[in-house]
Amino acid sequence: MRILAEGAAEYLKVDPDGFRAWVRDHKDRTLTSKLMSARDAVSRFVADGDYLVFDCNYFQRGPSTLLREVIRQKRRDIWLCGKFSYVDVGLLVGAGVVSKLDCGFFWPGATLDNAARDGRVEVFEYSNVVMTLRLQAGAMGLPFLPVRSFGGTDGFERSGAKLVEDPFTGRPITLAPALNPDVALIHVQQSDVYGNARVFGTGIAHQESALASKKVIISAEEIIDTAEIRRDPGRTSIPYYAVDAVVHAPFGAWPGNCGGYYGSDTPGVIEAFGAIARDVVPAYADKYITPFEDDQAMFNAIVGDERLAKLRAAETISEGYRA
Amino acid sequence: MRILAEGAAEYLKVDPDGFRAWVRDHKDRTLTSKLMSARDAVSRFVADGDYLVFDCNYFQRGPSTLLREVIRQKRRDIWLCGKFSYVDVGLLVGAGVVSKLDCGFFWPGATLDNAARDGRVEVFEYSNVVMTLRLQAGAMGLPFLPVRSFGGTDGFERSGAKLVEDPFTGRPITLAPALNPDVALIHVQQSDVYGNARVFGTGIAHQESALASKKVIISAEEIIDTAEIRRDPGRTSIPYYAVDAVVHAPFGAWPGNCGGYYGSDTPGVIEAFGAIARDVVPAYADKYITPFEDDQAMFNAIVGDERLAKLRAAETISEGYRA
Amino acid sequence: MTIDLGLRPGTGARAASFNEREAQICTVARMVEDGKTYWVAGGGSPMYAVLMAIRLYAPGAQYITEDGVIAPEPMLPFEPVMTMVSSRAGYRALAWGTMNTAGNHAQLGLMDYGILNTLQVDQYGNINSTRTGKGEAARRFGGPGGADSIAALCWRTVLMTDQEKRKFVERVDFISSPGFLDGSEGARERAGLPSGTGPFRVVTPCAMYDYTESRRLRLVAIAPWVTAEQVLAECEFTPVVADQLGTLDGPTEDELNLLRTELDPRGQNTAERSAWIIYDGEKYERAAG
Amino acid sequence: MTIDLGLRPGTGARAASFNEREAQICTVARMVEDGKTYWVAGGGSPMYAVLMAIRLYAPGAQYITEDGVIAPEPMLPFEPVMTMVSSRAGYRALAWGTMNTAGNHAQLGLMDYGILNTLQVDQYGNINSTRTGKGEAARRFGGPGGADSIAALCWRTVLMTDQEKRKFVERVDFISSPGFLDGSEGARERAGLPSGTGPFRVVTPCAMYDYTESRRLRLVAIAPWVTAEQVLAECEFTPVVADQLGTLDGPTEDELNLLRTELDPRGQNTAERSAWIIYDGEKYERAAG
Repeated sequence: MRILAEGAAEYLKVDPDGFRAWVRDHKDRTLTSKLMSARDAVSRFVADGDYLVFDCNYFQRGPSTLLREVIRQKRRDIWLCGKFSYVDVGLLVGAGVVSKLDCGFFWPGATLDNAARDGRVEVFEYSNVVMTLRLQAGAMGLPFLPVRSFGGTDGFERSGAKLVEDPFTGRPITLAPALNPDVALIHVQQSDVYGNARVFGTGIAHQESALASKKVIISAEEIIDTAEIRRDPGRTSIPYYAVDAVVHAPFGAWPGNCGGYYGSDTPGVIEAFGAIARDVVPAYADKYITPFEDDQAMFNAIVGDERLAKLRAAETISEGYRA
Repeated sequence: MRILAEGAAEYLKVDPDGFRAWVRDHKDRTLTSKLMSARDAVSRFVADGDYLVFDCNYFQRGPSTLLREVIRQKRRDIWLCGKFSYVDVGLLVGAGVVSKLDCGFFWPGATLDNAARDGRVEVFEYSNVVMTLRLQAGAMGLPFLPVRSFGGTDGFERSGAKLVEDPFTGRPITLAPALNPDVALIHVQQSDVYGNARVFGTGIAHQESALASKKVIISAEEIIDTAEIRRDPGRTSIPYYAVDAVVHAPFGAWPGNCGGYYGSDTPGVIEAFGAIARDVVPAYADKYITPFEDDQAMFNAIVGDERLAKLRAAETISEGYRA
Repeated sequence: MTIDLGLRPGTGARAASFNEREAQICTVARMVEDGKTYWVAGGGSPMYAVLMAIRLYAPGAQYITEDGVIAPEPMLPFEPVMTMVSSRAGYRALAWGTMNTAGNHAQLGLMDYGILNTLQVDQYGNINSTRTGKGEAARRFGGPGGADSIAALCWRTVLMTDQEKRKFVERVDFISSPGFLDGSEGARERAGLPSGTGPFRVVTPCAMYDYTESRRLRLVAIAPWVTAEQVLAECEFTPVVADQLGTLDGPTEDELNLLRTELDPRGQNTAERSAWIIYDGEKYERAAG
Repeated sequence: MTIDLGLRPGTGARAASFNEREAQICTVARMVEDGKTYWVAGGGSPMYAVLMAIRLYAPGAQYITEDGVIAPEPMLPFEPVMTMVSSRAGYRALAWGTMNTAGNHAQLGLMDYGILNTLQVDQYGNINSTRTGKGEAARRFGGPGGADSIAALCWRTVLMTDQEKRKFVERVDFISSPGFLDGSEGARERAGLPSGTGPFRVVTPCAMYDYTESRRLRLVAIAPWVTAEQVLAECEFTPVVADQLGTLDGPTEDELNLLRTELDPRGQNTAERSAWIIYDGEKYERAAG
């Protein structure tokens, strides 16, 4: 099984046994309430220098409230997983949070142009699926997974992947290194206080991200009874023992949409685009994030109940969402 | 990435590109009804010499009706996937269907003792999880998957697995060869006529088996409208384009139970155990299989509506089952 | 000898005025094969092309998106930019999965076609969506997203891009998603990609390309409002040109009506900068401005 | 020095009569740690031991089974043999998955303990459930099932087996599931298994074993109705014997009441052949027959 080629870039160290030891020592197997504020959750579980993954994105059932809290608490030197992202990468980069970035996809703009040109952010190149596959490897407790894409690209050269001779077929096959982030931010429709969480609709890699990460923060539109979880165990997307914090965050995906709960807030969406298109993220943060104690204060001051009610009303689809 | 050790046994050829070509040429992407009788499905899609996987087992939401049909149609020289199985391996072996067996687990008994001793069946050794992992590799279109178990066992020596030096950590890691069976038999609670199928409750590897196999036969307690499938797409366990035949098979898991639909038939269960414990499978087949055109005729003649109604009544749990 | 472009004729009367982006979408819609599976890039022209095809030409075509939506009946129009992980986009799907669902199904060979937008394409069909230029002129783009998997794993890949010199280059600045790589025989297989896959067509607002047997981009058809010279002037390199160029029909009223009133009534995708074309019943002409 | 067996005392009065299988289940139940996760073999003594512990001693212990049931509140009793993929066994779980769910969670290190029945065990804790004997005497068994994964991936593995010479052997005829393999330091790691895992205890109806630092089976406690000599006579080889042997208490009335009326009222598992023990208030005695 010869190594035929390998990427030359830095990648988060692959250490399945080390991750297992973390899981043994830190993941709580008891049914203990993990309900806390976004502030407490980010304060306790997101540290400077962490590798951070968030699932979905700032516009699409993503953990927008938690991302704003990360900016509010001025985390620094974060290595960010930028798969299936949108403006969120730009917001975090523009706010000075990020020093390294694994790229699957992000919405480009002046913020990213300038940060990349100035060397403020080092970018490693993957694709969306290769990143979710890396998370799957991490969620399976494995050091790597094979993949039939990615080989031959210039991204491969700037990644941690390797091309080897498959010992079963003798043909070349790419291996993607497992990813076990320090922390995962995941927004869901429903969770109990222990972190048994339900995602409705499609998703990106919420289950993989939760199981693969050392510390997991769930934000949820609704906190539901564990009895309800037990009434329909087939709906549980993430089991409690992977979860470290549960944050009750209504409109936690704003200005994005949250399937079955509310539509997206088009002016809010456009404003976020504008911030990274024009590299004015600090101004965006000064409007929406830094002056406020939390998102509820921001909603009260800037968005208002009437606009939020309209977003709820705009979501006319319920089939397949909620239980 | 050195090969440190490898199993010496035969295993189904690993050929992801060949499987892709089969998928391209044979899996129907159109929404065309695949509803047919068990007889037609087995006649068209199970051939002598096939590698056959069934999911769950003769007692636990397994494709018991389809397994009986395989015996009825006297298939021969089958290479059987014996993971999480029960008496089914013994029934198929005792009926002369099987010549090779990949073992994860089966219920032992005189039928297996005698067949193994006489060399009528060649057994290769795996474990339940290694077999479902092999199916997952097949369902992902990959040649192999790594696994942290199985190394060091004597089964490893009698398998197709390899121990290699992990190029990411430098430590030994086992690779399990992908499995792409010729045919999969899967029993589900609900399916539409195209094969969009719903499994409720836990399962073994129904999704993996369906995606990994060249030919897929679904038997279902209920045929439901596609409109109902579309009302709750999160409930779809198997997508139609993996499926070749859909069989409406009420009590298709008899004498086993089917979560949310009926309890197990204890006398029927004990009789099946007895057949392989005493190596009298032909007598079992003569009572329950060969004299009848199909299972409906068998139910009418032997089990009777009253007993079936009692089995339905015995299933008092509905939470989490049906939509 | 004319090359069979696999284009069905449009239904309905030819439209009298449209822009080139609309024309491009209609061209791709006419290529969609009934009863086949499509992995479409999430949003924009590729999705509109497939939706148009399903409504007008290929009712049995099915599509997935990279968030694991399988064969939806979307509620149109989408909210702005909400084309994935959204309730309207995933409405009445046959199944909901995740990104690894989409990746696995394509990796298994279940996806016949991929349709992609791209920033830059080269003579071997390689795709750049990562970065262009150097130093002060350097521009950073968003990376491959789902395109790498689409281009690697679907049986045939259709690219949509603009007919501009900076987009048709001899060698892309960065291979984000694989075409035929260095163009040599078996280059994709040597890189670990599944055999039998690869670039199939490139469609711009005014031209269509396929690939020669030696895997090089070949101009095979042009719109009636441009000349071959005009198209070739908008390529950095000179692609192979088919002996006989086909003609791409302009959009029909039915197509545009669907696109403008149901698929993209807000003009999110189709109102962007692109030339307007006027059809006077006999000939097409590019409007001034 | 007495070895701490990690056994809590049983609650309630000591039972006056019980069989050895019942005693074995109660012993394992008293070992279960509150707030820890258990992957239990599907059905039989391991599951009854964990269920008893949750009810009497360790309400916060959670278990999974190999079909991906996570932390259920099962509806008892089970139908005969229906201990997995059944609605009663999976009732009111926190999540339902599949076999790969169970395998992955254990592979991630989420499962503190595995509890297994086994046919045969050797001095290094290796497990045989595949085959015994040769030629005409050969017997074929069912294979490892989930035991290989449990023994490889859970942090600590507890084995339940009978105290019989043919079951305690120097070297198992076939390593179906891994103990300490050849007993050498790092043997499991060299075989690709996760570090820090391995055999923890063996519990028979009348004895308990742990492992020495050199990974060999060591007799550490016996039931009061047997002598160490009787136990060692039922080992094919001579295991290490602790300097001071602990005593295993017999079952209590509370334990037996739960086991006989709620967990296994049909005696599916506990009525099988095993010696009956009488307790007269002072001493335990094995009943004749």
